[in-house]
Amino acid sequence: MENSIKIHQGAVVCTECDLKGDITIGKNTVVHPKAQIIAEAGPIIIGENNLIEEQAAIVNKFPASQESTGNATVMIIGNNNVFEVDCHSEALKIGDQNVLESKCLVGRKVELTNGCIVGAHCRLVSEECLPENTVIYGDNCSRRQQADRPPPQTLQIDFLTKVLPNYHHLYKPNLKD
Amino acid sequence: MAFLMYGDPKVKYLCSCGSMKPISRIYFCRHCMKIKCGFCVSHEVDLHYCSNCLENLPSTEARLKKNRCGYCFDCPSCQISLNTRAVSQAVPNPDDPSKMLSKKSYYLVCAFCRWTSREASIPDQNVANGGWPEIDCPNSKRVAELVDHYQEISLQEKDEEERKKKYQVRPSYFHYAEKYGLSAALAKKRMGGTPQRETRTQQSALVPAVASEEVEELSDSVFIEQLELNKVTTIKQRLASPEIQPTVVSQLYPLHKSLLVKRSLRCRDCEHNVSKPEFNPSSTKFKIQLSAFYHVPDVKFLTCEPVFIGKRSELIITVCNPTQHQSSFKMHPFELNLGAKGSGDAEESAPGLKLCLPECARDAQFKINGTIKLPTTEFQLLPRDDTAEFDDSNKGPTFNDDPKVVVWRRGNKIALRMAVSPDADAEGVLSIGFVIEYSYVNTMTTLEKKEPQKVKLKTHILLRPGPIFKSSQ
Amino acid sequence: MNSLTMLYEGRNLISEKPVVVIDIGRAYTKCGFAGESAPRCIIPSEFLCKSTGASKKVFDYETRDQLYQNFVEFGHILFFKYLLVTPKDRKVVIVESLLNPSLERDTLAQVLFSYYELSSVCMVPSHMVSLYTLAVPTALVLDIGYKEAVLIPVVENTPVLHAYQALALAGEAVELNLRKLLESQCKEEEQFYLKAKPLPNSTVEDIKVRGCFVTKLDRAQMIQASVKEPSVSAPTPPPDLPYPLGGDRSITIPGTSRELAYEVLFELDNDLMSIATMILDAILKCPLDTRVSLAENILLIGGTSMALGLKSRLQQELLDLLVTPQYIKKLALKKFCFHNPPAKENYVAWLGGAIMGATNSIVKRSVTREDYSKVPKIPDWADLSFNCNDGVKRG
Amino acid sequence: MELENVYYNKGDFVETASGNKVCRHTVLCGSQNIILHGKAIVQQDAIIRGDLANVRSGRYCIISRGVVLRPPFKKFSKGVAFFPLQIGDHVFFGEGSVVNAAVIGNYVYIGKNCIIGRRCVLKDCCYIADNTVLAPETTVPAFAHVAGSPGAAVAELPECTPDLMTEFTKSFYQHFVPHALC
Repeated sequence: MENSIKIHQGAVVCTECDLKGDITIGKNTVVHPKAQIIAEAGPIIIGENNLIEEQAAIVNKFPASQESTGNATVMIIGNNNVFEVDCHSEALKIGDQNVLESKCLVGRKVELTNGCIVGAHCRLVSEECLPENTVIYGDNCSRRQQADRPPPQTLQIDFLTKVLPNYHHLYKPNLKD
Repeated sequence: MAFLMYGDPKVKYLCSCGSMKPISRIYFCRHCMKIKCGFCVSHEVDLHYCSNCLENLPSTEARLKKNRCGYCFDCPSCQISLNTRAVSQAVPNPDDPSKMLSKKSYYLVCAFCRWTSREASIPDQNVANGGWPEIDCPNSKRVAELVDHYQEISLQEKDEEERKKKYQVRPSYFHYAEKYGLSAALAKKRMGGTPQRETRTQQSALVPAVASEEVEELSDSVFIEQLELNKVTTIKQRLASPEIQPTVVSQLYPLHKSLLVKRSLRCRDCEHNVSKPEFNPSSTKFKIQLSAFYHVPDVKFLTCEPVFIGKRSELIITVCNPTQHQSSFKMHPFELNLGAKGSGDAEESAPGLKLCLPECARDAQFKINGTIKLPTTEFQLLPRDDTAEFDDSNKGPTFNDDPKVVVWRRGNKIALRMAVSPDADAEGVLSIGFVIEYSYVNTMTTLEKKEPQKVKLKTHILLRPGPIFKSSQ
Repeated sequence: MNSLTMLYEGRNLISEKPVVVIDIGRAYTKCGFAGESAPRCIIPSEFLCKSTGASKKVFDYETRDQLYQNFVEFGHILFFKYLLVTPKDRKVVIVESLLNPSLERDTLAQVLFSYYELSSVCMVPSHMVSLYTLAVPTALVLDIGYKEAVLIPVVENTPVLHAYQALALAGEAVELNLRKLLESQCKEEEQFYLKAKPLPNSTVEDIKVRGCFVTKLDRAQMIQASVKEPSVSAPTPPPDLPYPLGGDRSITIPGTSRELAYEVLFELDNDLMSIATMILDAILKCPLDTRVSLAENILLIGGTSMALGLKSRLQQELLDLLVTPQYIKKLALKKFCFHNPPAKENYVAWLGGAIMGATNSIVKRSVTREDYSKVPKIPDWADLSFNCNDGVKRG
Repeated sequence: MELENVYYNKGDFVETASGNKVCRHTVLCGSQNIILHGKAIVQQDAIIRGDLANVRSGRYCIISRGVVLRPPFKKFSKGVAFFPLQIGDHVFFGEGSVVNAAVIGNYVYIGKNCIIGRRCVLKDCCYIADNTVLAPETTVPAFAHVAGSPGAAVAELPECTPDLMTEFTKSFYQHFVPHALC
């Protein structure tokens, strides 16, 4: 598999993370060291202002039934999403302002619309499209609808954009707007 | 790793009440010289505190606040602590409407399920702590009236009974009057009614409840409208506020956080405390704490060869002296009648005969299904020395140990080798026991005994080294 | 807490240690303090078993010793997690069902006196004491709890014991029925899944509480008729309810299951018994001159009676049954009236105990630790009529 | 139960003068901001984010495989910051736990795969069972045994917890030894 990493100007991507396949990373997205983005079954396109923390895994992989034979499926991730430490997402479509909390697992058949939160340790692998502003939390993956979307982490991203280059080697952005 | 806090399941101590407990969960009452456990000591509430702000509340205040913290709230949706979040809004300056001022306001938010006080339509507050509107219990007034009403009746009854008694005991009313002096009130009472009673009857003009023929009909909308599960509360959410029991999510209201308590534990035999916490809820020190961990030799399981029927296996345990005094110990065979003794206590304590009874043997239904060959010699153990860690010289007395029995010694700890073998018909987990007789220096000074007393004590220990295999193939 | 409550309740608080009031139900336990208008907590009657690490129901026992342990463990939760008071030397009111096995009440008394060293225990029958919330002397009290529905008419503060009715028609029966309905009415692949991996009880309870309701009589009759005769068409069922099972999958609860789950309480089974016939049969067993006032003073208590639409359905059923051959000649009743006690149905009995516990009458009705140490017994219901007569006579 | 020896390859670990044993296969970002006060063990694949803010730990801290120690983030009305993460003595972090706490006291045990949310405060002597999720800004009082998601107190720890934890961490350190030369 050829690696083709496209990074927009303004994105901060540490070299100490695992990028495989055809990946596009949007403006002002921060990828922490030890994050994994694996585009095995098709390209992964990540939008703007996303936060991808260490050990987070975003994987576009073939479903178990069709080992590496299916057509390429594009995984699209919108803007202002947060992928917290050690979360694992295979969802092909993620909208805007979603939060995937630590150690959650989101399966390939799940679609996150906008403003959804998948809580820490929650395992969501059913085939469904989460309505906007759904919160999934707790031992039994309880659900509720919240009034507001989680706020975008613009300030944190600005801060990290300043701080991370002092400590880490970064990939050079290779796409201009 | 739960063994850390809940003790090694392989080594248990027999409590004087018949329970089998790990050493971390038993106490040593220095007055009775007996082992006690959480089950057989008397628990008392010592202090109330809030687990979120860690403030401690005097018990009267805790009572008045219904055991809830005045400042901290729980999420009505998922029952964890709510956080206060500040937002600043720009508001026009009253002095100069052309300029804007930043004004802070606060609302409550749950960091787990993301519930906010705004969802309950509670207006944001201007101060960070408190000022949140309270929800009234809709029935409290009526209940108070009912309580008053019935209290009247019970007082009336009491009066009447007393009157009856008086008449029975003292037929002559004047005898009574002589003693206390006849007052107008008493005279009236003799006439038939007490003045108090009259006023009382007036007060308790309680309207009895009236049943109604009108009952709430099931709305037809349930047959047509799609039910939104996310808008209906769960039973846990309902029961979290018993007086309201909201059925829809929009009625959820922040709950004042329940307080926690620290308990002090008291030996039921001698009434002395075996554990009493400090005043500060975050302190890890105690005013009194008599964990057996600091007084009774700590027996730990080290290794055991697989256990086969008809075969001897090698078992190694360690014994550690936790006290500041040199100690010696000797091992004796387990007294087999012990299990019977435990349940015997329970029968002796037939209901109600004793007010404070040794409880029925809990886990004492253990079965010994093997034998253990115990060393016959007495072993000396050095006192615990906290400075040993920094001392590399490795000096210290040498003991004339039998290398067949003693595997090693380290400071106040000794490792012993023993042979175990299961009974011919044993199955499941090998379970063996022994009695450890150890010398204990009691530093408690009493009126009669000023000097530390050196005594010999016995403790029963049960070992469960591992599963029994049928044959050694 | 409004100022009024504080005022009233404060009075009780300052005077002495408040009396503890406990109602240990099969499914949920209500506990709090006398004089207060609601219990401090309503919690599942279960505890975490230390040896297995799983939760264990209080009434899940084989031997008396086990029950003793259960009560001790559960008592720790009540006293040290919710009530936060030292049990020693405190007074307690226990609200219990008249039909409680004496093994259970004796064991509970033993735990309370000898383990927790309470100073006095007052055991009050739940049906009787519920009348304290109304201040009426006569009512027909039907307690629909988890295990069974128990009905006892109370006339002039005296329970008419020979008229009592008890049937296993309560929360548990509804849950069992719901389980059966789901296993037969869900989509085929879901049925398969449900049979392979039965839903945990807590999930069935959740579906019952959040998704089910008691339908109207006319609809219920139409559905019944349609089952018997295919020519009759059933009414349009309510909408299906998608229900996520954790994050792994979701099932669709059919509208018919939602509507029919509670029907088990009203279906006239082989014995022709339902919760509605319980009421009529009980009234029939009561003296003629009390019947009208009983029918016009029905008090529903217990958690299951909170089900959406249950009260109105019960009323419809009663009126409907009146004209059936079974009752038409025997009962000359015209209307059925229901009380609205100042409490939610699931803690009415507790509230009764809390009101009674705030008065002096508990002193007289309690068994003290001293009494108990002499005669280790709690008066049983042979003595009950005596017990109740002098307590509440003037209600 | 006495702990058994845990062996490691001598080449994989660095032992510092103060007795810290740190695996080479770890990610210690901003190592100048990470202070381990001696006799700490940092095992394979652990990540410590000193680049975000200071991380200080006391003596006898055991950081198991795959643990992430990450100073917590806080938004103020004027700007943002990462707070230092402060850890006491005799603290154990179980495999795969993610720790975003502000303060962790002494004698704290954190089980496997726990998530300690942002700015949590864990007082001395608390026990976080395996797979617990603590919501952000939770305070765990002393002697609490917390479990579940969201984490809630389920039991109390024994009074001798400080000594049990001391014994446990010291013994763990003593039994963490290199493979015999071969």
